[in-house]
Amino acid sequence: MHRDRFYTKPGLWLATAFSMLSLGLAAPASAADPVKIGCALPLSGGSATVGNQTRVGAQIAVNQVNANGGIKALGGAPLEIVFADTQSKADVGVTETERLITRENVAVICGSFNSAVTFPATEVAERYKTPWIVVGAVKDEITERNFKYIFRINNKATFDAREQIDAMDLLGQESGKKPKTIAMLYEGSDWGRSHAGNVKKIAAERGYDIVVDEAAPPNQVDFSNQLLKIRAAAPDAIIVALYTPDHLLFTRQMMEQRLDAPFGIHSVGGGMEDPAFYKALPQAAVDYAFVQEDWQIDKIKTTQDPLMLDANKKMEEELGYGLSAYGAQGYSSVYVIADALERAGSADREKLRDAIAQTDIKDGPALITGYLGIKFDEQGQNTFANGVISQNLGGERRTIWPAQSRSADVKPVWPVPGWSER
Amino acid sequence: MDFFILSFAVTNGLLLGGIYGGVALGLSLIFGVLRVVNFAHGSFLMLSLYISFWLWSIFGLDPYLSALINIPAMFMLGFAVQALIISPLIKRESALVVEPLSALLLTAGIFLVLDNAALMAFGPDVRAVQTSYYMPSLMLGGIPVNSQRLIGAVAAVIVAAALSWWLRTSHLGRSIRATAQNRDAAAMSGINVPFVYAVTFGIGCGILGLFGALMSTFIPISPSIGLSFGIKSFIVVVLGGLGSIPGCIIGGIVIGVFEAVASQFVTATSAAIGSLALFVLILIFRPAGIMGRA
Amino acid sequence: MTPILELANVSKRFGGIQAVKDASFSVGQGEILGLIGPNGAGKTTAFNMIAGFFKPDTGTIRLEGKDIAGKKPWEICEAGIGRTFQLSKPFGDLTVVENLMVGGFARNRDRRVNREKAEEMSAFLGMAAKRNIEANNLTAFDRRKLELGRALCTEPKLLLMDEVVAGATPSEAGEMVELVLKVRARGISILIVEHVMKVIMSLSDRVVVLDYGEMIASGPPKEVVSQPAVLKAYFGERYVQSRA
Amino acid sequence: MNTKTIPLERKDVEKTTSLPLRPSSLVAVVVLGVLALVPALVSDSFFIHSLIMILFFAYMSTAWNFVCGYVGQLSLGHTMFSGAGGYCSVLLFTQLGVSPWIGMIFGGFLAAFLSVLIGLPTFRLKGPYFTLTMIACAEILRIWVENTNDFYGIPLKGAEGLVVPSMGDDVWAFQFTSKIPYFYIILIMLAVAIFATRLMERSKLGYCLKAIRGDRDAAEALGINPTRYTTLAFAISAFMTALGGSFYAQFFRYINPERNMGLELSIDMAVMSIIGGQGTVLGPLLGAAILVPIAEAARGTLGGSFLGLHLVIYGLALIACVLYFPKGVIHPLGRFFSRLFGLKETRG
Repeated sequence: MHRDRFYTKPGLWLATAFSMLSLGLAAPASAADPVKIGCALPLSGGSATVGNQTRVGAQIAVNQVNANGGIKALGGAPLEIVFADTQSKADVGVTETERLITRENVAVICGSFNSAVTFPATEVAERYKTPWIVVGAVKDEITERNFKYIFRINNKATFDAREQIDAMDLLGQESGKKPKTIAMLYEGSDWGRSHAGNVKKIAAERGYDIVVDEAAPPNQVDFSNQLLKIRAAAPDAIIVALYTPDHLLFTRQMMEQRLDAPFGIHSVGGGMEDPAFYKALPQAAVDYAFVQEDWQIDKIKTTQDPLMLDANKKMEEELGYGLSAYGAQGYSSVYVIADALERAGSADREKLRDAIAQTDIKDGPALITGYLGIKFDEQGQNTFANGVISQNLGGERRTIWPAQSRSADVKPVWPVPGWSER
Repeated sequence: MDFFILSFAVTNGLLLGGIYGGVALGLSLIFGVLRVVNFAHGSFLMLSLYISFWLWSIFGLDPYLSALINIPAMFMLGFAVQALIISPLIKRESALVVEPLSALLLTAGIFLVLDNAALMAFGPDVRAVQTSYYMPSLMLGGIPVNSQRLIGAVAAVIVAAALSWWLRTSHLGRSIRATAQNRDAAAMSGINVPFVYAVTFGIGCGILGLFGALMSTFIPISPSIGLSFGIKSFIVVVLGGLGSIPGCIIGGIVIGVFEAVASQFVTATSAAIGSLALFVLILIFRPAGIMGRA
Repeated sequence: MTPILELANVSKRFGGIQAVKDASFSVGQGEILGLIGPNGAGKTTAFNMIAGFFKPDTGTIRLEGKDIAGKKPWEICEAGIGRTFQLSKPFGDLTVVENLMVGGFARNRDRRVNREKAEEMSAFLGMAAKRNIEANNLTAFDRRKLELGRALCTEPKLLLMDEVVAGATPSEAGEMVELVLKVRARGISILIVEHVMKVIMSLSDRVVVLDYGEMIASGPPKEVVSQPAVLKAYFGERYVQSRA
Repeated sequence: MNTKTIPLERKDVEKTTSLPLRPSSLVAVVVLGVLALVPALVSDSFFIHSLIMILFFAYMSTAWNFVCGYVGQLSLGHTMFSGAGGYCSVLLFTQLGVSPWIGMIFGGFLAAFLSVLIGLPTFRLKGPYFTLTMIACAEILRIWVENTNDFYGIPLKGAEGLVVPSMGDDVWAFQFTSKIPYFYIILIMLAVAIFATRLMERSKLGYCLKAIRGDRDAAEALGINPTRYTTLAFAISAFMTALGGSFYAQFFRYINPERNMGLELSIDMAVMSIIGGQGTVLGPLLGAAILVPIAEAARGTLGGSFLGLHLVIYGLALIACVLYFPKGVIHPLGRFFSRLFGLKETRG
């Protein structure tokens, strides 16, 4: 598997580059001018893994739309996606947004994962009256500023935290057993800290005790000390918000140290929604782990939609693993844009904005993330946004929350067996 | 804080500290001889981790065995970097005042190139080696001691001892020490100084080759892994005294145990601030380090 | 006439080594005093204590009656003592004039005045033609002269010179001796530490001989060099006996 | 500089200034003057934005160069001053309603105070020791802010960063809907910083700093108290850097510790100065004018298909500069132009 990737990846990159080039060259000859979509993502720096997955997901969706005849309401105009690298930095994100809008003259932008970048960058888009579909960024305030042009398909940060506790409550109701004490371990920058703050608030309301509250600066080289602290506090459950490298190290060391938490690990994505994570760990390390993410992990197993299955295959070809939450969100946002373009019948930003505001998607590839629908409230927040919580059961991550998305054959293991019993 | 947890913390600190010390050996050696602060130290470690990873991933070579390829490869890389990039600088400046800042800038440039070239070549994904066999943790009075880390820590002590012995007894080792003491005098007594420099840089990187192989068994590998180890190494080396080989291991253990014990009482971020503050205080009040002569 | 510089019972010890022991001597107004002695005799230590780089353990150092012992180098400079270094230390990437201007700023903030002063000084040093050359590109002897000029620009009353002609060719040495005499003619007192006896003999009004940190002789150069204690210190016991 | 062929008669330094200005000042005035006309000629918003970014980095780099370039110390912790300045002005505005124009002055003094606090014990450290200490100090501040939501009632908001609420077009609140006011503000800031550097270079302070860079012992013997002058220059540099931090905060209306107190921005400031020519008045401007567009072009044309390429270019440029143009590209460039125009070059 790794070997394949090592040889094919540069080739694929080249192929992508050429196909993009040829698309650009072919464009004037086609019946309609292409519609330009800007996509601002962290393609280098700390969040590059994530940005890259989103990039591939979005590119796949664009290729699918174009292969299926482009935007019909625009005479079959193809989509053209322009990627920009924010480097996870606010100033670079703003500069790139400016470039996408004024230079590349894009009709709409999607992006850009980091809240710290999305927050100021969307403001630029609002000023230029250019619609922006938020991908990945969860900071609540992004869709609480009375902006007209900013839309978010995915969850707000507070939803993520609430859903994690909801799932514990649900499993508690079903089994009569419930954790009392919770340890929190999170990365010390924006995302981890704000999540921890939300969990703390909601957990207190629902009667859980936070016994360990520990932030770790990103790129740790060792988690022994934090694990020991957790061992000393002996919590029932552990809520984790770490990016991939740290999450990987933490999970691995937890296995090595045979540290038990009777009600398991509850990750809020980050590392545990990254497919690279699972490739780098033995199955035993991730058994029974709960993951909250903005994407229904077993969607691909349950869906019949050929487009989604094709997307999963393409992703696998390009990156060596199937769709992830990040890839799915990039994919979904392009389909939301395509849907709006069809209804607007124009690539005009103003008309497109109105069409996006009236989005009401009930099925189709845009719902690859597992939402029941996509519809924006007056602040631009998707009212159907919800995370999905899965548990790793026998090597597969199966949805266990919300209850209505849980397959009949899925039985959550709760409480989880200790290391000695596995 | 009960005794069990505390002794657990000290054990963790010793293991980790040993590894910190081992990783920092090359940095200390290179500084001691060349007076060059190698800003790219962490990047070299990152490369050696990738060497072991790819050897495992493509050829299925066991990470421990990959040391046999990793060490010479890193030695040659270090030798080449010194001979081709840093040496012209030292040559130019030997006539004038030696300017350690230029060397620092040069290695900072190497750091930028290596880290981002790795990002371009390998992509941002995190990788990890998975050995087919499972190495159980040793139990030490109820405390699980991770075997891979133990191997790393023990290796650090052995390498440090072997290096000191070699520097004291071998012909080349003595040349290296003579050059460290006085470059011009060494040159006049017939020592090929540029060669000694390149060998020293090579050895410094070769040690990283060993630790890359040992650590690839338990550290997730990404292009940005280097910087955190690089900064840790600076702290360790300054603590132990720049240029001191045993000081390096002791500095590593001091930092390891300090962080392990401190983070049981305060948050890990406060412990991180604490170790940085310790670093600053040592530089100000005892620049020769706790082991060096002030 | 009161001496411009007066050392009384100055001692300095480094660890187990008594570098200077109970040294007392003085430099008169307008005098050139040579401080000599074999290697390791404590000349440089005494010199550095006057210049403020070391603080004496005991004793006083007075400049025109004011105690300056233990003051920082820049305070010493302000008090009116200029110095040169054994190995000259020019500011390599500044030109000759700029080097000289740095000295001038010790007395005067005005750049224009300083530049004029520096131009004059470069002429005084015989370096007018080289005044816009970077110090890095100067010959060793020019650097030495530059250093002297830089110290003069701080308008000292007393000039401390550490090895006036080290490494100079005979003709350069001659030029330097003349320069030093010209400096003295400006009314500046000079204390010289020097190895080369010929220079000391031709320059100094008086010499002080240190050996093992102790002052063993002082007086006019011709008298001092014939004293047995001095010969012994320089050439060893046997030489003195053979001459006797 | 190549001045060996200069004629021998005296006072020729005054002669070369028969031009109304010295060449480097002339270049500065022409460059800044042309820039001032740009908004009248070009209405392309992205172009103006890119220019603002170049000017911003040139300003930060000039502020860095003010002390580090002249005294020859490599500080990779200057973001602690820009961060402190930015946070100070934003908090004063959001919490007490103090205009950022006044807040940024307060921020400047806060940073200057911080610089004295840190500079006094650390400035005597040499070379790499100083660099490592500065990195550590900046990291301490960053980690502390990232992990502090509330400091005795001051809402630092930790890693989340601070948002400046939008006030529309409000001069008092340092907020404009158009980019052009920001352009002129940063242009004036840069002009003042360049002028200040020029003034410093020719003053006693400048000569003292250059002397300390040349040889500390010799400088001391010439009546220079190194601690006093380096601390003074460090404080001025910190003050200017902090103003830059406040500008950043007002321009993007958002700051966070990771970017505004992180290592990367410090490296940017230093590398631009070094490549352009540290210890020269216009070096930092030249460095920013070369490197910022390279970074933008790499991002823009390659669209992230070669992750991290522009940083590889940075690194290679840095290596090449240290090896072949240790005084920065401004020196060979200056020689080239002075030959081109037959100007007799004087130093500075």
